[in-house]
Amino acid sequence: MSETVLSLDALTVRLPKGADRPHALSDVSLSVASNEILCVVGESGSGKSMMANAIMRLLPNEVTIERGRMMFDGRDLCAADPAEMREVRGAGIAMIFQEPMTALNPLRTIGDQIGEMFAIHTGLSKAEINARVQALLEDVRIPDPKAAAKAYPHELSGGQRQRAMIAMALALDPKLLIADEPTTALDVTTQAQILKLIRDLQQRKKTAVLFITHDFGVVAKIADRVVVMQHGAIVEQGTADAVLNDPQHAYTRQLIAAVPPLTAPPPRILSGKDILTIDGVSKTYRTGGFLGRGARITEAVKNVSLHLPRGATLGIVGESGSGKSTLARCIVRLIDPDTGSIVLNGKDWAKLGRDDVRRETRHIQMVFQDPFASLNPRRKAAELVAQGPIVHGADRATAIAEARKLFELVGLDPSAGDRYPHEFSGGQRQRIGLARALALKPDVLVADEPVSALDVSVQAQVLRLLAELRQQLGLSIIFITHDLRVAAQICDVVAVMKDGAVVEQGLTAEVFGKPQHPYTQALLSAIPGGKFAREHSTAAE
Amino acid sequence: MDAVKRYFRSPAAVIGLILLLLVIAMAISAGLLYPRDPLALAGRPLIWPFSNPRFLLGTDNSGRDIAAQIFYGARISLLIGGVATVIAILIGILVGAFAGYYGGWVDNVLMRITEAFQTLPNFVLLLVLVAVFGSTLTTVTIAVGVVSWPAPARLTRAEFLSLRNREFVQAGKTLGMKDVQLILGEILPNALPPVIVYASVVMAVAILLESALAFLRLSDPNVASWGNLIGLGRDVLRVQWYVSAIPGIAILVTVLAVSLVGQGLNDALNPRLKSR
Amino acid sequence: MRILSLAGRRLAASVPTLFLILIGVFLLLQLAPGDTVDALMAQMGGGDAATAEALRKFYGLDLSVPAQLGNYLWHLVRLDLGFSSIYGKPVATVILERLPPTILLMTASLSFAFFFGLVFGVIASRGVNRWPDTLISTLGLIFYATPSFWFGLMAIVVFSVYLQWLPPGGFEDIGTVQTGIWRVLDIAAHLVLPTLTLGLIFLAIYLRIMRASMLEVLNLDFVRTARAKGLDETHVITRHVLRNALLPMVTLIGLQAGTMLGGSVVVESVFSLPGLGRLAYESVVQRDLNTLLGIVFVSALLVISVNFVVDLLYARLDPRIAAEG
Amino acid sequence: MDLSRLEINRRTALLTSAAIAANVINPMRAFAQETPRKGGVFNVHYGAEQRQLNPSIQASTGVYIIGGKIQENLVDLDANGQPVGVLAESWEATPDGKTVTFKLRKGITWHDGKPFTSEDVAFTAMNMWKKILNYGSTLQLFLTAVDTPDPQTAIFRYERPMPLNLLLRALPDLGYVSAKHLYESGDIRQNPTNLAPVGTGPFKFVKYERGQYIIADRNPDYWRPNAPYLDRIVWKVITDRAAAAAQMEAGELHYSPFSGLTISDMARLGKDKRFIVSTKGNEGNARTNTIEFNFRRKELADIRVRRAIAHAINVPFFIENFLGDFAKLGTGPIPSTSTDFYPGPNTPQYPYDKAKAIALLDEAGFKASGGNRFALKLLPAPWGEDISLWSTFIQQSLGEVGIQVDIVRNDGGGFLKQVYDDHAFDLATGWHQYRNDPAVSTTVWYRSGQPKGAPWTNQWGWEDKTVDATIDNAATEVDPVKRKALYADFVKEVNTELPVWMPIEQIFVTVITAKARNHSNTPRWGSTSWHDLWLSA
Repeated sequence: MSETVLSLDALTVRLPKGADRPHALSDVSLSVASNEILCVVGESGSGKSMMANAIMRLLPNEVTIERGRMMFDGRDLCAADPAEMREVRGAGIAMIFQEPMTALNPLRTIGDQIGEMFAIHTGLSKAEINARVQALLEDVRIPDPKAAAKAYPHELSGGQRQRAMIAMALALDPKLLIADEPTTALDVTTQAQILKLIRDLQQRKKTAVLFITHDFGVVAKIADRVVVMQHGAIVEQGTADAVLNDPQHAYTRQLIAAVPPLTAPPPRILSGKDILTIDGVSKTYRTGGFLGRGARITEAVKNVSLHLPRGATLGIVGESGSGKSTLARCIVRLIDPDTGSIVLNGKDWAKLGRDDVRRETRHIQMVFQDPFASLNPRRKAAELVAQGPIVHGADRATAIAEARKLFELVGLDPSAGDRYPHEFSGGQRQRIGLARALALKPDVLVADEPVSALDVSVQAQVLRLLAELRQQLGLSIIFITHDLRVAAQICDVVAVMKDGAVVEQGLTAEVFGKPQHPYTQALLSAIPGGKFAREHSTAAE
Repeated sequence: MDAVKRYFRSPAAVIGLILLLLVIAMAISAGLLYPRDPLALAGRPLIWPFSNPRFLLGTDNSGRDIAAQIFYGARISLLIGGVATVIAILIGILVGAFAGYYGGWVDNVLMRITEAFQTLPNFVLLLVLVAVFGSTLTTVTIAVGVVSWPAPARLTRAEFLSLRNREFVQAGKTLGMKDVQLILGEILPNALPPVIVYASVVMAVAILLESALAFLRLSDPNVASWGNLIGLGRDVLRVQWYVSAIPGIAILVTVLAVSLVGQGLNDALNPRLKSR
Repeated sequence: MRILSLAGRRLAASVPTLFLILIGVFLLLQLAPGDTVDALMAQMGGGDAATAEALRKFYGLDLSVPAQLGNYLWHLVRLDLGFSSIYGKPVATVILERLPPTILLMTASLSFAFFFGLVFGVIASRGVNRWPDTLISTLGLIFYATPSFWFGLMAIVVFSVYLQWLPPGGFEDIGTVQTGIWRVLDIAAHLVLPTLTLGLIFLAIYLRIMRASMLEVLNLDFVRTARAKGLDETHVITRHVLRNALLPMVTLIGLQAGTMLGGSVVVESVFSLPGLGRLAYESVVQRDLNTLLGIVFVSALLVISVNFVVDLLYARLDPRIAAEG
Repeated sequence: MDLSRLEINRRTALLTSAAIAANVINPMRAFAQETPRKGGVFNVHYGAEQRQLNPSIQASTGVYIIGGKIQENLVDLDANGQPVGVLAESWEATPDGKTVTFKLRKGITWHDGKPFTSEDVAFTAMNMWKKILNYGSTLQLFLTAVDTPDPQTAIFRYERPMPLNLLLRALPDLGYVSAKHLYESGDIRQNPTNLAPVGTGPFKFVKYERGQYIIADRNPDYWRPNAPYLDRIVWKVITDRAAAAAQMEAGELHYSPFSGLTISDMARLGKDKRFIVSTKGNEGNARTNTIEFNFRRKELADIRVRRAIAHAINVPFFIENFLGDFAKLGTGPIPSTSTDFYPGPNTPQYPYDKAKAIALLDEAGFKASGGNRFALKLLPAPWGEDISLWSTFIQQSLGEVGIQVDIVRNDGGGFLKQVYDDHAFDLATGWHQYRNDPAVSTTVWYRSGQPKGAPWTNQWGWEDKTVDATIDNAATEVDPVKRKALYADFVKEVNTELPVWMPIEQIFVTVITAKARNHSNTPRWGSTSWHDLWLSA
């Protein structure tokens, strides 16, 4: 039967002065048993990652454990000296991280880095270590383990690298595995495979897993027990079913409600006329190569044809590398498409010269993904919004006044116009981005993953704002996202892209209800907590 | 501004600032404390420092007051260092901005020229420029400036390359801004901080280059520069070593101050964008 | 091999740079007042116009500038660097004679600066903001700020005259003919002070770059992974951090080669070393255009080959480079 | 700041000339008749590398210091400055001065074993002295032929009379003989022997490492019996004067010629009993510091301005405080060390008189508006520590009387081009080398009609018929007494007109180890063959 592997008792961690709150963790008590996955869920800044680092005693030196005990294997890790901790790390408790791209040393081979675990903690010979590494790589089902061992991190995909990290973590059969948002950075299909892999290995090796995530879908898929955290404290704890279906604490309820359900709201009536038609657009990249030889050709967009009804929202979904962003940038002519036509209000955008594009660009505006990078840090908020009209000849005073009005429209305090971007939260910045796009009163708005960098609750508010504005201003929107749930909420029509081509398109309810193309089906089934999302949606209606 | 608070938190930066202000004060007060021309004959040559009340730091082998030359020398070094740095930074930004923003053959051509300047040992080029255009104060300053622009050019180009594809620049494009507006309005303000901080390194190098030129007796003789004094002191080095030692220390202190201030600025000012 | 083709391409790209430099310097020096014959006259202590005229014709200075440039490049393509008017010998032989001291001085200073820069950089980064860090950083800044000729002169006064430990100058002890190991030791003794003087400024630069690069790498994710594997701090540094931190240091070597050669002009004249640096100074003063262009050509080759080696080293260190590009 | 208020103290801290004087007077302390020690290596400081080493085609101390030990001249000077035969045993001239016959010494061989004959003398005279050798070409202008009736006799035929004492005074510097069989074919200037000289002298050339050193070893079959004493001479190339002084003290250098070290180092080593520092042995190489006026500037064309400038500079103070005992007050182009031609001090002089200078300038009509009357560009020659000190002193002194002086620095080539070719100067200052006879390299500073671009000649845009006449007559006057009188008139005339002012007279200073014997025993010892030089243990 399962016995407690790790128990935290009133763990409190103090932050250095000047941080936004005194304690990273206050009075956290929980326990993880063997052969069990405990999910710790909460928004960014809730202290969940800090807890993982506290357990491994890898906190940055200005952050200190104030009080509390961390009992593991009969020992209190708070009191353990560095030598003792080094034995625990890797052998007793293992850890995998969120960014597979940077979590491995770029200059050493995968086999070498996994082998290092054995070299540290065991006296095995070189040959034995290589054999164990091969076995581990097969365990985590990496394609062609022999080549993978000799490969460098940059030669593997994100998913393969995460598998290598898991192999490394489980090398010495640790009692406890801490997974700090291991799948957040992965595509939804790869994410599904990794979650399944962790589940199988955990059951086979009876390890205790402390799984940290912000995505309730993932919680629904693999959690045995759940801990919900807010501002460094545990607000609710219990079995997965209890917490998900009968949440006690208001914050938990609010979090679950913010998760957009998979089923689409009732379809809106769409006008017959198209405001924008895309016909046969394609774009190929030639990278590297010397004097024409040996260049690598990637066809980012292959012969895409779509149409956007006036006032409607066309969703373009697909995984990273499917070409959706390139298509979006072709539409606003940030990138020049190789072939095809883009007709907006009867004018073919693809054929316009550089100066005409600059004049006509007021009709089609774009909202960007990264709240931090999409606003010039050196300009005040009001100035950012007023930039468009000023460029197109409006005088400065009226443009700034107009900008203040737009602030109200997007739900921001007009007086905030004088502050700099770094003084706003992520959600507020996306609103400024939106205001900037609307300042030129465009006919079409292209939104490239506008909410995927935001917390779930903030995501919901911005989507609601978009829906209101669409109604109020009669906006036609092209909405690019990798998150099918978000697409289901906001899009009237949706097109699914894979490897640069549109594999399926149609009304959202039809495409999500009865997916025709196998890839769309795979996408839908890979969404974690699929049934939870569906059941929950009927409950929350 | 919290950047200012952060600057003063590091002791090294504060020391650097104090030293720099001291040198600037010396430069300003030179006219008041030593009204006479520092190159005029003030007394017997080679009087030891502190041995004669009228000459606190003694006299050099041309009978000129060393203290006066140190004060006036501060003016020259700061002037040469400052102006040469401005020239180097301006050319550097111009070349770096165009190479970084436009890329393609423009980048290739400009980079070949930058590489040519960096492959050619800069001091040899300086010698040629001075031999050709003569060694007056203006030619030496311009020559030092012209020799030190490749480094800031490379830095500006790197900044422009990374900022060019940033989303707020693409947003500017979608708003219909011309290239010039994008370069000057959007990219440059964000590319400047690291280049300005690098200016302290360029200034330090400029002062050292001028003193090396003066040491080889190729600098402007009608001007009381520290380098000239060191060069002059070279002939009496074995006995009156102070003639070279005092200006050497003055250069060391000034360059040290400039570098410390530069480092302090760098730590305090790292731009918001980059630190995320 | 991928790396060779990459570095080869870099080499090819530097040929236009080389020609750009040569033509630039050639035209620039035409503007200088006086030519090599005036310099020769100055050195000979006089001479009448007739001899001057004959000399000018002999050195081909009577041709038009484009003609002179034309035949200079034509010779250059056939690797004939022309005739040196100061030394009355082909430029190639003059430079070959002066190359060993400069190469020895540069390699010694570069390795001295790189090694100690690396060691002190690591020590400073380990104890960041504690006394070893502040001490090393301030020392670094002081070395950076010291004018090299001033340090050289003071070193001569202290070490060779006052303490009589080291020879005050020259490349080797003439007069007594030594061979084998004694000659090597003798040259080494002669190079100690010049290497220290030339290497000092570069030591300061490498020190700062290494410290900054170490601090940056220490914050990267894979270092946290290494610690999570149970590695102790020294192993984390030796096995993971050091190699990554070395990358910017290696690129710096390529950039420094040019400035180091420039620095050697001053150091060689203070320590009277018969190297390329001083030859460059003399050829500018003597208006010996062929020798100066020969030096520029050779130093450019030197810098380009150093960069070529740096590229190979960098590609070996960082597998990502060998793959794409 | 008025100079007189300065507390002038005779014995400046810099130079305790008492100690130096002792050395100057009797460098050769009376030794018991020591027997010369054979062997040993003599290390020489070689400051400025020359482009070639053959003294037959280049007359400069930089070549004599090396070539003078390997090749020999026809005639040299003995201890008291009188001509003595070297390759020539005896000589006689016809009364009309148009023919001079030299009887050559027998049994002398070149270093490569070939015999030395009159053919060598004839070839060198006609192809080197007459065509290439600087100053030689003017000296031998009227040489028509050199007959060689037998291997031991060389007869010089001149179109115009050649005063014997002028020729004999010039030959020590301009009379070095090269081997005909080595220079016959090809261009003399490009002959490789110029960098590996072959001569008849006491030392044979061994090796030349460019930028490092030159080595010459003892010539076993030298014609003087059991000479030379030294085994080897090594010339070390050291351009930095402070480094050279350091090597002297470290014992790695025995001799630094021709004021090779800095003034302060020479003074310091003078007080060190291991060294002898004196001007003895350099009387043949006297030189004067100059101020050259460019008459193309209207201010300087006015004699009153030139005189005012002369009066404004306190030369005695400058010599006393900056040059010390290595220099003395000059009285004109012919230095006092030239016993045969020195006209004595009573020629027009310009002592320091600031008031008179100001008066002269006012009289000349250049009023001092706001402190400056007018500005002048001063171009100093780039060699010589004394020149840079002197140019700074000129700048400071003229500044006191309202003439602003800007120093324009050039390197060697640049200086010669700007001053002697482009005439782009107002004042210039450098060295005038006096070579035993005014006709050799002194009168050209005043004789008009010099070709444009010829350095150290009259490029001042000034001409004076009477001075020209005096110069020409003196150059061809056979009678030594009359010749000396003519040169006395020459000095009076130029000192009144003052196209060039030569206020300071200097002799080169020798710094040599006290262990050296038979050194500095002739007026141009640095350039001689050192056949009798030896080192005590």
